[in-house]
Amino acid sequence: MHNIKETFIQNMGDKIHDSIDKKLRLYFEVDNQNLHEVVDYLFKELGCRLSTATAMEVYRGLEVLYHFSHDDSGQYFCPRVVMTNKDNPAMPSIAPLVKGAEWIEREMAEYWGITFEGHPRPEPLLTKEHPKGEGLDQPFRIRRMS
Amino acid sequence: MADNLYLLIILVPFFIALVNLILPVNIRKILTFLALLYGLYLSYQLYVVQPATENFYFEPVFAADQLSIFTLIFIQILSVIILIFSLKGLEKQIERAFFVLYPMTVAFCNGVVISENMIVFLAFWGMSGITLYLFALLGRTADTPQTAKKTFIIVGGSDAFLLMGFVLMGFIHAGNEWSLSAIHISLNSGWAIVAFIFVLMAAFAKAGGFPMHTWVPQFSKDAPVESAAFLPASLDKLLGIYLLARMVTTLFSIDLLVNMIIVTLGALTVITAVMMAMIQHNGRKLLGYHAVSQVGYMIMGVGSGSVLAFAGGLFHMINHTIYKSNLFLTLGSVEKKTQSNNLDDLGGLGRVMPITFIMALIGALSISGIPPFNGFFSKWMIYQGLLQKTAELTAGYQIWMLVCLILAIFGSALTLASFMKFIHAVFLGQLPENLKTVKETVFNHWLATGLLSLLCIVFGIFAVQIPLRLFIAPIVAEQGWAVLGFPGLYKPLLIVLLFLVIFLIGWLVFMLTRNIRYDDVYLGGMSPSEKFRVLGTEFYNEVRSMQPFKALYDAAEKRFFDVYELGKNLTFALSGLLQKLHPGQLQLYLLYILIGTLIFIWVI
Amino acid sequence: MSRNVVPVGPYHPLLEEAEYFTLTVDGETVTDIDLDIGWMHRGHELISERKSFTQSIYLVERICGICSTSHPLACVHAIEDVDNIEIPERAAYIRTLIGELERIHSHLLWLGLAGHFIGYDTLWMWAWKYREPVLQMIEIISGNRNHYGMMRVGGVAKDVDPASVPELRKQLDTIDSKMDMIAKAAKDDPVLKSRLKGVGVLTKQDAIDFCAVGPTSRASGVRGDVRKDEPNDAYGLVDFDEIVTENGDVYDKLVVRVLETIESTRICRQCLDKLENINGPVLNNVKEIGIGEGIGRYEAPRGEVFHYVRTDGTNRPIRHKVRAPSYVNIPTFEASCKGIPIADALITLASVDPCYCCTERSIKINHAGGDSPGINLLQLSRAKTERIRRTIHG
Amino acid sequence: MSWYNKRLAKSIWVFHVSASPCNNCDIEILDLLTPKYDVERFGIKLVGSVRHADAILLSGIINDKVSPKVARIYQQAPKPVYVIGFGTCPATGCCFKQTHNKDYEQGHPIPIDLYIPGCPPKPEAMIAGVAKLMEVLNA
Amino acid sequence: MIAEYLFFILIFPGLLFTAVLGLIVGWVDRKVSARFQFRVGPPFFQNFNDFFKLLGKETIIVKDSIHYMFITAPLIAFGMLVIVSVMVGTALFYNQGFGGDIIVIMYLLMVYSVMVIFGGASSGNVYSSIGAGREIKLLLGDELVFILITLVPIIQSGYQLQLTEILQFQFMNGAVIASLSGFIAFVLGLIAIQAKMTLPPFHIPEAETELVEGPLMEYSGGLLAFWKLNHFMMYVVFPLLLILLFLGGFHLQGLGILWAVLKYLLIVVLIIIIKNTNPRVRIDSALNFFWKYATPLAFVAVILAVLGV
Repeated sequence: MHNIKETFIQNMGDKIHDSIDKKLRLYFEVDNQNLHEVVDYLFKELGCRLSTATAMEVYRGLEVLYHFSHDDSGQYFCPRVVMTNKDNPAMPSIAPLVKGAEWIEREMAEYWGITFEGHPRPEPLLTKEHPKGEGLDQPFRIRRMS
Repeated sequence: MADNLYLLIILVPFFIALVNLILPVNIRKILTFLALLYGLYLSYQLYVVQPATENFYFEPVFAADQLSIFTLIFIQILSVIILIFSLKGLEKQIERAFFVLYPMTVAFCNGVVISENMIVFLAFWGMSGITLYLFALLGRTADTPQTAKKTFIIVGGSDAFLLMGFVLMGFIHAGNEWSLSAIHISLNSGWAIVAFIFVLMAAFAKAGGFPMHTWVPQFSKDAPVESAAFLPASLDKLLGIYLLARMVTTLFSIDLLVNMIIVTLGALTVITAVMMAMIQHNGRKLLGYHAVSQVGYMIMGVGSGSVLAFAGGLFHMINHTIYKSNLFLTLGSVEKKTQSNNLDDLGGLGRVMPITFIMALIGALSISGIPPFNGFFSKWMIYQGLLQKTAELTAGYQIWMLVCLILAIFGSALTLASFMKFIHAVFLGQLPENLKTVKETVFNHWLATGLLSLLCIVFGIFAVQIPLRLFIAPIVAEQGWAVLGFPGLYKPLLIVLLFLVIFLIGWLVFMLTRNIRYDDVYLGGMSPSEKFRVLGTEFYNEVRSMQPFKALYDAAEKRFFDVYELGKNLTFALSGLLQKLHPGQLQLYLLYILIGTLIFIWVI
Repeated sequence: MSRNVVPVGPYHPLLEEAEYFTLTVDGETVTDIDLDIGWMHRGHELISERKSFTQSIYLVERICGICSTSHPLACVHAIEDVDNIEIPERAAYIRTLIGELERIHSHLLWLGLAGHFIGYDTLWMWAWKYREPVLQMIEIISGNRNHYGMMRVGGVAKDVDPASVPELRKQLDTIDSKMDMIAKAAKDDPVLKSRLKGVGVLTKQDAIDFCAVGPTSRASGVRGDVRKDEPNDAYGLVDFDEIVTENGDVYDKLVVRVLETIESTRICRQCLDKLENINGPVLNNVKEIGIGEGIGRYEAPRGEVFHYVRTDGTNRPIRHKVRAPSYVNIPTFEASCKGIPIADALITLASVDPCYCCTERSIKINHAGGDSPGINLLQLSRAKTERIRRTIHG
Repeated sequence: MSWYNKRLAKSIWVFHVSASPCNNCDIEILDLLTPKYDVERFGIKLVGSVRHADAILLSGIINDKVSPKVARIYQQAPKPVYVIGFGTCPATGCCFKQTHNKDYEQGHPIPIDLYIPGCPPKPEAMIAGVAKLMEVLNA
Repeated sequence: MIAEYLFFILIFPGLLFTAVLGLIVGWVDRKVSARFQFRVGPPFFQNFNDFFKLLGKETIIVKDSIHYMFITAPLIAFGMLVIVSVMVGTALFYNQGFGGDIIVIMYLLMVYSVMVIFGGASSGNVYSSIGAGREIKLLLGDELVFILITLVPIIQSGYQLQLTEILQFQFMNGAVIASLSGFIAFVLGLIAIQAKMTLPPFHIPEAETELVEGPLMEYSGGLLAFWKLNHFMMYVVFPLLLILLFLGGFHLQGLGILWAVLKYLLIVVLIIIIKNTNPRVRIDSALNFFWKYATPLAFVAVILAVLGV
């Protein structure tokens, strides 16, 4: 079980930083240029499955957190990408590598205004025919209900 | 006057055709129309007067029995109605030639029908083939030359066979006469059979029977639509079946086996052509294949040897000319309005062209044999006749005949299916955006189709009272066969009236409780859009892709079953062989001469 | 050819929920499929950030009425994962029992609906008739037919009355015997088999590429069951098999579900045995949730439910990400629906047991500011983020 | 019309519209048709096309994306048609009141004739609700 | 004469008889199906209520449809079915008929499918168009079998094309079903009828969960009422036709009445059993089934009939 984690760190240790190691979970940060390599290693070499990705707003900017599950060991690998440019956030898309990332990236692009460079199908997912407006540059405007 | 009827009916249209060569187009139209009306009058005169045989130099040349007069009358009726359609809407480039060829064709066809002498018959037969070729050349599509050539080779080639057949018949026949009515040959010698086959080939090629049918769909696709309605759909059918009817009644005396073979060929015609029709995407080609398929019923009826079926076959012949020209003409109207005869591009036209739609519907229901239209009555007669015939046979023949019968009945279900596709693809379904502005067709178009539709209904409902009593019963009586007898009678009028009662009750209930609102199509909440549609042409993809049909269709699409293509390939192969034998070496030719001489000597 | 489009939805009897597919067809053969989702979107993730942890468990229960244990379970797993909170053993068995009962009812529900979708209403009625005892069992345990409200951080809300265990066992027996019959009827019916065999095949490679989960991927021969991989609750303590088949067609999905149902009854039986023997509390008192992030997952009937929670030490999550199994299973239509007739495509659409209510729950954030009245949520969020950052990094 | 209304009361064909619910009411609605509750006893039948419907069973909060479609469906139903709101969602919004995807000030896109509250309402409650509708029709 | 015909067409065995019996048998169908599914099922007058309710409802006509076609299609189909039921009924109950009526019936029954197609496709709805396409494909499938199985009694009775003659033959020589060929034909006839009535497993054109009722999707109010009535009337027409062709008709005295009811119920119940134990097949498998299995078998029956077995 730990082997997986250790193998990963051995191979990819220089590409990642700020890692947090919990029981069965490994959160770490990846730079844009290394993302594809790390994802490729996780998906192809280790046979991990992309569970999902989470976007959120942090102090430094926008953060996208991918969750890769290594099913045989129950280990989770969570690469984190932080975009500091909040006005025009952009990062490389992993959808060309992992087909399953297509929808979640579309969704994040739609709601958070993140540009995923190289996404095969950059169009809104949930707001396609929404009467109140859609489109990548014009994220859906919300009204706060009290 | 009466003595000249024969000559008049040929010469008037022929003369008009010649005059038309130099006249302006509008006068051509008027003259042709008048000539054909006069021809109609003349044929009526013939029907009434029944003149004696016309002799030249002691040889009978023209004669008219009931069969001829019957065919003659329908040649005139059909050509008048199709002419009404052609008066307006014909393409400018072909108008001049069209009104020359049109009366000429009528003249030749009339000539064929009333010829008594074999040579004269052959001459007219051949000339009507040439006008067919010329009509084919009038087409505006890219394939026109190809089609015209193919038509000419098949029809003209069959003329050659007809010639050979007639010569053989002349030899076999004891006397040295060339009169058609005098000849009666029994099929007991090899040469008689050969002659029979040759003449049969000519009849089949003209009418479009299997396996000589392949020119019909192509002609229908490429030639002007009026000529498609005029020739392969009507006049050529009349001529071909006329010849076939002559063959089985007077020219030959045939036995059961030949009957069975003809019926089998008929059933094959029905089923193969309709299977091909089902998968067509081109409206005219679809109709063309049906023009072939329906011939099968006539062949079955006329060739079966049963009186009822014979009468049914003849009746089906005129019915077919009526509804098939109707269908061709309605498609022509659509084509002239939408500039397309590709079923994929059409749809929903019933909304904008209601009259054309109703006419096409009547034609489609007639051809599919839906009561009370005329197509049903003749098919019903054929089936009944065949079943009567079957009852007289031995078990083996019974099964053979039943297979043919089943194929025929199923063929009519397939016909219905492919016409559902046709109607759906052209008139029902979703109207494409670019056809929203299409208007109803011009007056003379729907007058012509309307007349034909009216005939469909009248011949269906009053089948016994009008066509059977006036035309077909005399023909049957003339052959000396028993009077046309039905085991019982289907009464179309009664059924229609009863149906109307029920329909009116339903209508009344609906109208009394009605509470109508108009709304858009319901698509699960989505708004209707042009892209939400399916094509009628794709209905039969499942059938198309199902084994063993897939293999057959693939082969048919490679023209594997086409006599013309087969013949072409054979000819090319032979000439290729001959070319190889001619390398241009003198020594080789010397060798040939030597071998030839040796064989010659040995034979002697 | 591309303009021949058949729309499916938003309101179509195939889908109980509003969804919209456009099938591009050639004749009756589907050549392309386009999915448009979002009709069921209610914004759970956003609402959840304004609820306390206990409230948000009730909220996620209402993500989906069929998986109304899976989402709460995954949610409490996620919250427990933040601080490694342990739960009492009896609570673990109760959680597992409810989870498995839900699996039985969900699979029977699918089986019935699948029957309905292929016009086999008798199968529908039979499957749903035998689903009723399951709902009754759940009602005995929790007091509700659906939306049980049983999950809590640190245990379960309500103990199972020991007096009701025999009754539960009796109901389970009826289910068991009927399940065998249904399994036989559904698996061996020749017409059903010929209708479903080889239809809508999802190849193993496609299943891996699309990251499919649950019965959808297991029917394609991809192993993966959260109950085995990360045995939370009592799953490490009970004995059951993971069902994997090879073909990936609709029939195999049916087989996987039917066999899983039988496995589930086995687990339920073991849980009931333990519940008779083990006593003790069912809820650890959890005072507060620390700072950090947690991943919780649970094998819902449709596959892995994934919840991600980030906390800042208050009683609310600052980010609560939910990923339902249908969210990754639905895109597989693009692989499995092409080149088959419409009739097959529609049953394939139903074969992953899609749950759109689950799928469309995510958050919407006004990124560019804009005209929102009141306090700008973005600013609020940034302020909050800053607060966390200060706490984490001092 | 009252004679027709009496017929209508005995034969209510329902069309199910799920407008962003949590799926639970929908499943319970289907449950009504199954052996335990069997509403065919009252002549209630589920139909696939809204053109055949006499009653629209509406569940969910009717979010902004789906609401024009729901309005469209209502228009396309032949009148008289009754709308029955199933569950708490169409009545009060349940726990989704705070959602951003629904403009509560605009109200529902279609008039709802009958509410059956509960999350989800028990099948018995649903039957009782429909019986109320029948009473009104029979009156 | 006219009064007699009017009686035939309006009361018995025409409109009134067929409609009322059809609605009642429709109830039997729903009730028995419900019993199959452990349900209670609808009350006796359910189908009558449905029919009259639909008459009272609004009729929505699609704006872009071909209105006259859309409105007349169900009414024409209604008229055709009544005519067929009169033809079958007069032969069965009054021993009246005309030569070749069996062919007329065969073609008139095709009209029903044609009207379903026209009615559906004239609305311009995409589902209806697909449904129409399926309807015609299904017709292709079952028609061949139907022709073949009707040939069996025709052949057995010595090539009689008249229903009354076939009945007469059966009075003399026993029912057609008693022979091997007759039995095969009867079984296949049941299946073909299932397809002709578009009942499960052949409710492919109207596949509710795929095509939203297919051709009938756009119909509402009074017109839908007529479609529903048509559907139930087929529950009368087809079983009676089968009884006439294979089961030797009715002897309506004494115990014969009981037998008549039993024969009728037998066929109806067989239809309902087939209906309730099968999922809907795909259109290509339906065609496959009819063309590759049912047709050769039916043909065997025809050959056996010719050989007198």
